[in-house]
Amino acid sequence: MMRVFARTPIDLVEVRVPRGQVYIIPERCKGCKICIELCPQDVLQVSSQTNAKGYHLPEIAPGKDRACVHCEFCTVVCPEFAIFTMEVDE
Amino acid sequence: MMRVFARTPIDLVEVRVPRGQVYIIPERCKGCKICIELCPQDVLQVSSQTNAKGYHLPEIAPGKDRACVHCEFCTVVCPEFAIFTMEVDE
Amino acid sequence: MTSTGVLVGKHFYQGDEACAEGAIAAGCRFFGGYPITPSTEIAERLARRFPEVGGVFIQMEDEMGSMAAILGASAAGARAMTATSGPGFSLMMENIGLAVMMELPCVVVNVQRGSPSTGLPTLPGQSDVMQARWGTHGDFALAAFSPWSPQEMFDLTVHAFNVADRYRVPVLLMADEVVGHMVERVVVPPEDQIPKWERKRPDPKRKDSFKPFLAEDPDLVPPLAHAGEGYRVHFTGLTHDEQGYPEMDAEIHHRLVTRLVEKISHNAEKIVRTEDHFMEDARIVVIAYGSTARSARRAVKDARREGVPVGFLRLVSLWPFPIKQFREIADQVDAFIVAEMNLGQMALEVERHVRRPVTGVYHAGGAMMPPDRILEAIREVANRGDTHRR
Amino acid sequence: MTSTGVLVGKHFYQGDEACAEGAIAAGCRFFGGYPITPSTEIAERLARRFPEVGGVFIQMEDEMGSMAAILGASAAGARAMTATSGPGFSLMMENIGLAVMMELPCVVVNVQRGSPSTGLPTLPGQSDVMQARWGTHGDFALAAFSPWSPQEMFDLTVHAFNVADRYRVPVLLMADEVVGHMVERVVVPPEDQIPKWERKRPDPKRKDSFKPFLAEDPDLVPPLAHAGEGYRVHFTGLTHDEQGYPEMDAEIHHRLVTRLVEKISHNAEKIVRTEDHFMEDARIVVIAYGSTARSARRAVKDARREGVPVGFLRLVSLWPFPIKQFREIADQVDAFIVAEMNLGQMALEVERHVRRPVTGVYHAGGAMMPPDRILEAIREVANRGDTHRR
Amino acid sequence: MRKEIRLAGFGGQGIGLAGLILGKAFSLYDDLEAVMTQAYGPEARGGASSTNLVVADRPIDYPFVQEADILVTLSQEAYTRFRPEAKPDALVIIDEDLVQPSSQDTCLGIPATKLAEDLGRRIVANVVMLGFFTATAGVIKREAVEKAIESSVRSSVVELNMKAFNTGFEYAHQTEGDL
Amino acid sequence: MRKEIRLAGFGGQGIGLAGLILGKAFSLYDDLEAVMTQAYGPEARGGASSTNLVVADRPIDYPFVQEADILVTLSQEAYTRFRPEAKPDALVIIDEDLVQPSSQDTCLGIPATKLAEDLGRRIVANVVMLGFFTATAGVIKREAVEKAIESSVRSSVVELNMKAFNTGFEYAHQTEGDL
Amino acid sequence: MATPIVVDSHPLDAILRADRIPHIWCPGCGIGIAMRCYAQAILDSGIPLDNHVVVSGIGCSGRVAGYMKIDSYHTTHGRAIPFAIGLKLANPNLAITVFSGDGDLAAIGGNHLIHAARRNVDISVICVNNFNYGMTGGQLGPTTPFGARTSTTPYGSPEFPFNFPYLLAASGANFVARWTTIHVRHLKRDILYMFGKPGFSFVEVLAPCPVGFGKLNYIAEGLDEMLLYKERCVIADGIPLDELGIDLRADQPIYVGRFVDRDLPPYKPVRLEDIK
Amino acid sequence: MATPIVVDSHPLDAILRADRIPHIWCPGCGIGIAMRCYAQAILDSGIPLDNHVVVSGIGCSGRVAGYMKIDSYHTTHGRAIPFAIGLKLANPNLAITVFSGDGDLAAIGGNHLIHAARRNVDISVICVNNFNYGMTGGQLGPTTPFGARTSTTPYGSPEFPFNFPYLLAASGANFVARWTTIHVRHLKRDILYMFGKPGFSFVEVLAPCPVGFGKLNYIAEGLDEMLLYKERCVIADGIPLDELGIDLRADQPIYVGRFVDRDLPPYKPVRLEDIK
Ligand SMILES: Cc1ncc(C[n+]2csc(CCOP(=O)(O)OP(=O)(O)O)c2C)c(N)n1
Ligand SMILES: Cc1ncc(C[n+]2csc(CCOP(=O)(O)OP(=O)(O)O)c2C)c(N)n1
Ligand code: SF4
Ligand code: SF4
Ligand code: SF4
Ligand code: SF4
Repeated sequence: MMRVFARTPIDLVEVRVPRGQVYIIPERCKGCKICIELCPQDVLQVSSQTNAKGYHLPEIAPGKDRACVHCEFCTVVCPEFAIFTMEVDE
Repeated sequence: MMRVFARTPIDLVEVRVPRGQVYIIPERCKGCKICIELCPQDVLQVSSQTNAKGYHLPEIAPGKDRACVHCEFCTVVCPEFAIFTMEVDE
Repeated sequence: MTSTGVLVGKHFYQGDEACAEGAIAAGCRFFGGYPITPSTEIAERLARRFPEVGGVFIQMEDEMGSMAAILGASAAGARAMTATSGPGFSLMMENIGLAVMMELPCVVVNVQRGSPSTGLPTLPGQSDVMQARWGTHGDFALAAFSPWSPQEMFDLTVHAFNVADRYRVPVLLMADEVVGHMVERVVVPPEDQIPKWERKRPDPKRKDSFKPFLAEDPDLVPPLAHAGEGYRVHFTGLTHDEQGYPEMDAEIHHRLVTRLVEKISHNAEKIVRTEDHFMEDARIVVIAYGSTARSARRAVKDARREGVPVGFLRLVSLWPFPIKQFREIADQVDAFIVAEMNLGQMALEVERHVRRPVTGVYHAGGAMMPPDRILEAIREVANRGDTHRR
Repeated sequence: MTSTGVLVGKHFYQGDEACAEGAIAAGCRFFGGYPITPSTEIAERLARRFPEVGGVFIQMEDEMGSMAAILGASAAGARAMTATSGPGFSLMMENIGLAVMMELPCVVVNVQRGSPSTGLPTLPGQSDVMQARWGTHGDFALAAFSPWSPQEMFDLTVHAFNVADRYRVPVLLMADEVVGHMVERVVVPPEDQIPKWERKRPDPKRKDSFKPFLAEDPDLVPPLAHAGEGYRVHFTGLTHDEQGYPEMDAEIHHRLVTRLVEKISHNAEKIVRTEDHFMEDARIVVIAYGSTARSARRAVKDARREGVPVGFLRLVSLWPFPIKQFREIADQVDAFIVAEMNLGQMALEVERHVRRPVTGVYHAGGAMMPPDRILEAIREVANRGDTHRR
Repeated sequence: MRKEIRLAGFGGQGIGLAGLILGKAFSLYDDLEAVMTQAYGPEARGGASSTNLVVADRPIDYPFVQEADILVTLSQEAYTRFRPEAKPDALVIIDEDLVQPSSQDTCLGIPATKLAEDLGRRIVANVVMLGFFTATAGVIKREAVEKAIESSVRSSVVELNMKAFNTGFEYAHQTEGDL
Repeated sequence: MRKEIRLAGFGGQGIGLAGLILGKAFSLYDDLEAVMTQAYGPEARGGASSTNLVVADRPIDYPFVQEADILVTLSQEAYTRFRPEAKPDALVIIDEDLVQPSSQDTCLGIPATKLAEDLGRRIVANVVMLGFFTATAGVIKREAVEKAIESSVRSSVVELNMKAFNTGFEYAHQTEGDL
Repeated sequence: MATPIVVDSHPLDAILRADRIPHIWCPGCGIGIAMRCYAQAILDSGIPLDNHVVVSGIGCSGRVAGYMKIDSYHTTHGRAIPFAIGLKLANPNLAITVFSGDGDLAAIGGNHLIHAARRNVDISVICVNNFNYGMTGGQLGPTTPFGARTSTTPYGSPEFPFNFPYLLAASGANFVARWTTIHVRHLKRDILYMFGKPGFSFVEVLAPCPVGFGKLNYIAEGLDEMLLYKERCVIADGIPLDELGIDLRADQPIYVGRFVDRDLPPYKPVRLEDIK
Repeated sequence: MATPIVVDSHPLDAILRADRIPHIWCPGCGIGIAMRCYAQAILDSGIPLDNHVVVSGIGCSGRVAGYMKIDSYHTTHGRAIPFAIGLKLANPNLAITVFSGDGDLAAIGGNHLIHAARRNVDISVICVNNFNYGMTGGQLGPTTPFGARTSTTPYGSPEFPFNFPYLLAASGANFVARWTTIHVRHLKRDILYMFGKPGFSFVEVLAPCPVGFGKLNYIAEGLDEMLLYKERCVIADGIPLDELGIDLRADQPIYVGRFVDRDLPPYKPVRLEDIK
């Protein structure tokens, strides 16, 4: 199980575009597509897979594996607390 | 008993200062003095007489017997429907 | 559709829809309401239907407003109604008292849900029936009915308007979620077969001497003058004399309140409705109302099949309580069983009017009473011979 | 004045004032109310006194708001109260149900006036006592008391807070205008002699596993955690499980509502108060409460002087109904007389619990019951030998 | 012992305060039981005002005055309205400048308002009357009423009220011969 | 005779309308009694949806389905949830493309959604299913259901729905050999 | 001749329930003056008396319904407006006036007030603002000035009052005016204007309540408050709505006048014929 | 890798009652987004979590109280504000947020709303405006645009909606803002701002209710409404309050932003020490 924690503040000194990793809690998703359509980097697309309730989850669009910039927009607009991103330490 | 009627419109053509006669229904008066103080012609004053409830009624001030101009201000500000004036046909 | 918009014929209606159609058939042309589950479909149906038939539908800002608006409409001559459920019903209580005091006819539908408080909004309950009797402050009397089917949602809505108008009293239709939401055949009779009791109206020739709260007839109901008809009436929630003028006097108060109560109790026989089955040889009688009566009838039939001499009395009206019907059977029967979707409310009334043991089959609500629970109670009572109250 | 602001000693207080002082003595420090005759003096006194003792007085925009505000204050840990009369009491009904469901202690004072509706604002009545029992939708139980003197306005206000806190329940003080407005000696005891029942509180060491609606004790009352204490509680008017989470389930509903009712009925003996006089050899018993009990006592004394073997039972608490007390005397006595300033309300309850005839001495309100009317009834019942109900 | 006392007058004459003081005197500073009641009506103010006291040596059940044993009136309207409701042989005390009793009635009179005006404050006519009542009615000890006055009025006006009380009390004794 | 019928599927598949049509068919256009009920929950929408019908030849007391005699499912979730609540030997009808029944279960299958798509409107899968139900369940006359459809849908789509009904009805007869 | 001629009836008795007068209001109370303006406007309106209906809530001001000899409804506290809406929608021929107090209309009845204004229901409202609850003995009201004393704010009110014109403009009313009991001619004129104005119209009437409010706030007599109005009122044109707050006791102008007069369409129940 | 990493909890679960999620809201409903902003603001506030309290009324939006893992009170319909006032005045250390729907706060609860604003009680209100009553299945609400269809206005609404910023400014609020569910960063910022702002503060959040409102008004999906907000919202500075009405369906700008930010003293119960 994943550890639960609060969001930690961004270090403002070092300006760089962070890379993000998308996480999902499949059983929470209701397939509203808001994350998909509003992602500024078009990282996501509708998957053909459904969860147990029959909703189509978001998945990473082809070629977008490393496109997430961790802007967290999907995190903040998902009405279901189903998707979020975490910064990838490279 | 006095006849009951609605106010009739003023004839606007003939401009003259009408003379008024003050009428009172003593048992309605509560002695608030509003008519007395607000009469533009100072026609009224507080009487030393009281009605059955003990209120001092307005009376015509000395020398003001013919001073009422039938402006009807006492009529409209009396909260008790106790006082009114009628035009005197002379 | 007839010229007045009544949809005569056979329909497959939800209970709430049937209630709305009953209102239209009764000539109701004013609805003021505030949505609340599980009564909302009544409002929704009337919002669609009233514009077709010339009725006024207004969604008010709350239930106090709804109640006040229908009283205003009633004062202007309309048959007027609102519909709600528990929380809204509680909020209507003050103005139900005003309706009583002003003697303004109106119909209030309460599609009961699991209670108290917000409770179980989408699930059934029958726990507002004592509130119907005692919910506003002061002594008063009104009429309340409890439908057990969509057909009765239609029929009793019509009856409710008739009683309201005839006795100048608010009438409550105490439905429950099961009946409100179930869909069943409803037959809408031709308009000339829909009973209509008129409001008693004053004599226009006696306008000047008219006393709006003077009941000259033995039914204790004064004629009702509507706003705009020239009677120059005064209506107040204060204690008033026969002219309608406020009077701060204990004797006038006593006389007024007593008349308000007696105009219902004295006319009870014309208002009350009950239905019974298998009573000829019954030693045990099951009493139920609303959706629970459907379970009860099934249980009684099953028990009869097992040979138990059990009868079934359905309370179609709850208030005034059918005292006469109970007096008639009180001594012929060994035991009573009252089944209701609450923790024992009408059972308290039954207890006061019969001298035999009363067994309650209660459930606080949330699901229709299972027939088997009633059947079990019948078997127990039958086996015990002598019975005692749970 | 003591450090906490209690005015210990002998006073000549109006009933309403005594109630306010009782609240202060009980540690009440929040009042949210809306003025209404004849209860306004309670608010007025607290508006003057609370600023002295650190209490919060807020005049709300209406009675719905008053009731909600005192529940919020109670949730934050305050002893909180409102005061009203019939019309406002009706408007409080919905949120009295919320108090029941959230199990938030509070005290609601109803100084009853002539009713229904606006009725007789300045004159007495006792016709809201059934509403106190049934006024909000759903099954529920609460406690209600009926003071007969300014001293009891003080004492029962203290008791009301104690019962409210101990059982997490709204408690009603059902006074009447006579008692609210009369002025009489009131003795305020030293603070250490004012009984104080504490709210049951959760164990701070078990914060994480705390279930705000789990009643582990046989009294069926769960401990109460206040806002801001770190328990992260959830309170809802919806049917909820022991954690406080909404659950749309008939069985959970039944269990919850049954506990809410039983926590009062099972603890009734600790809540209920009655007072009796001349009962040793009584063949007839007069029952009364509130100001009417003063008339009743006088009538009973007069009748005793005439040699009638009559006793007097005063209902200090109305709800829960003192069933035990009635059971004890039900069979020893030939007849009961119930005197009340309404058209027969508590008498209905008496009827259900005694097997003897019950005679009512009723008046719809507007004036204190004249002792002579009760005396007459006593004589009649005594002469009849066998009695029947009016 | 049960005595019914009614004080009546005009709104603004301090009838309520007089009743309160008297009630306190009986129930807090003497060993009697006392209940005070007032009439409440829809009219906010104006017209006849009355305060009623029932005093007894045992608990009082019925708190209202039915037939007053003592009637104190400070206005004609109050006298006219309440005299018939008092016992025929009631002790009737009047402000003799404001009330003209009926000819059959024997009353005790005091010019309470005038005496109060002499003290500089018309408003203490009620307390002047209390002094007279205390001296003449014989139902309450002087000290009890004095203590009640002290605990009922703002401290800045205690002295004035005491003076007023004394004025009324003394007036009774001065005129004793007449009583 | 008392038959309990449950239609179940996904929100948006028109389960409610199908139940209403069937209920009308029984109670208005045939001589039977019918009661329809639906489950109401706090969730506004989504998840499994079901419509329940009780049909009988005498008045129906208890209106709820307890153990379905006939279960029609248009989604896997509905099948999984409601199959256990139906009678073990219930007639189970499924959209064979959407539901994978358990191995012990013998069901009647129709690709109702596909057939509806073939008609150009996926949304009439419910009515296709009704046709199949009418043909296979043997509890209701074809004409009754047709009349019920006519009186339940907007006139502009009556034809489409009739076609859908017919498609389902015919599908049953085409595959009769397999039944 | 030193006294007026004594009579036993008044020209307006025709539309008063004269048998109930003297009314219950205190000496110097302003309600009677406002009622008089209403009565005169009715007579001047040309609308048949039988079509005029007055609806009141509870309060001293609410007693007006009991003194007007027209169809009159004295409802529950705060509910005059929805009752009036029911009357109006059930019989659109009626000229419905709600006459009530500021506590009735804006404390317990506040919700109906803003919603009726929002819907723009075609009724006229005369609101007597006497800065307190008169009937119950002078408590804090929603119009009591900050710091003013009332029986429930013996140390001064901790609350800000409503600014009616601003609140009603924001809610959606078509017409909003404010006058005082000394502006009897303007007041009557605007009541008359409201009768003819479709939609929701509202006139606030500042009126003395010497007994409930005045005596605790150094305006002991009704007459004093009348003179105060005479002195301090300013007929305001173009003053921004948010500056129309009032504090009787402060030494500031009191703005009166017509503040909103617009023609949003009044509420109409839905009728199929209007749609098709 | 084509799928996100599957996990079973969310960073915000710390202040959510995660055991109750998935929540009951429909796919595409905006309430969850508004709640997220509130949750994040709480974490960012520096105020101990134990001091945050959320109070809701009844409605879909009212269900927020049940999902926040802080002290939470899900009261009766319309009564969240007075309940919150009781909490706040009895314990002034608490940071009280009322989170509820426009129907709850402005239809049945409208009176408490304007009076709390008038008194300037120190609480923060987050009002989800989805133009209808979602919970009961999409009826007319006090915010439904004129002409819009709902289940109780099948032929189009005959009523005008409230303009919240105008109404609240007129009532007396210290802070009033409006954002939509796409303005997540502004929204969070202003919720945070409200926590620090004394007096009554109010933020209106326009949020999709595709099921109750959208589908009958050609905004079938939550996403559509999000895109509509993206397209049509204008951050408005200096637009007069009376021009802030909204009609989602009309082709007009929708103004968002901070409309009132002032510093009237917040309500304080009377204490003798403050007077002397
Ligand atoms: C439900 C309810 N609550 C309270 C009251 C008591 N009450 C009667 S009138 C009134 C206030 C009246 O104030 P306002 O409307 O300003 O009128 P005024 O008396 O000042 O003219 C109140 C609180 C009531 N009658 N009903
Ligand atoms: C007294 C009362 N009346 C009516 C209801 C029914 N009801 C529940 S929620 C609701 C409206 C909710 O609308 P809104 O506040 O806009 O919230 P939304 O569901 O749109 O988020 C209504 C009318 C109720 N619960 N209680
Ligand atoms: S926003 Fe959330 S609920 Fe919607 S599709 Fe994305 S993950 Fe699923
Ligand atoms: S205004 Fe009227 S009530 Fe007042 S003193 Fe003059 S006549 Fe009397
Ligand atoms: S209390 Fe005030 S408002 Fe009421 S009648 Fe007296 S002066 Fe008028
Ligand atoms: S009905 Fe509307 S507000 Fe409610 S959950 Fe669904 S989309 Fe959200």
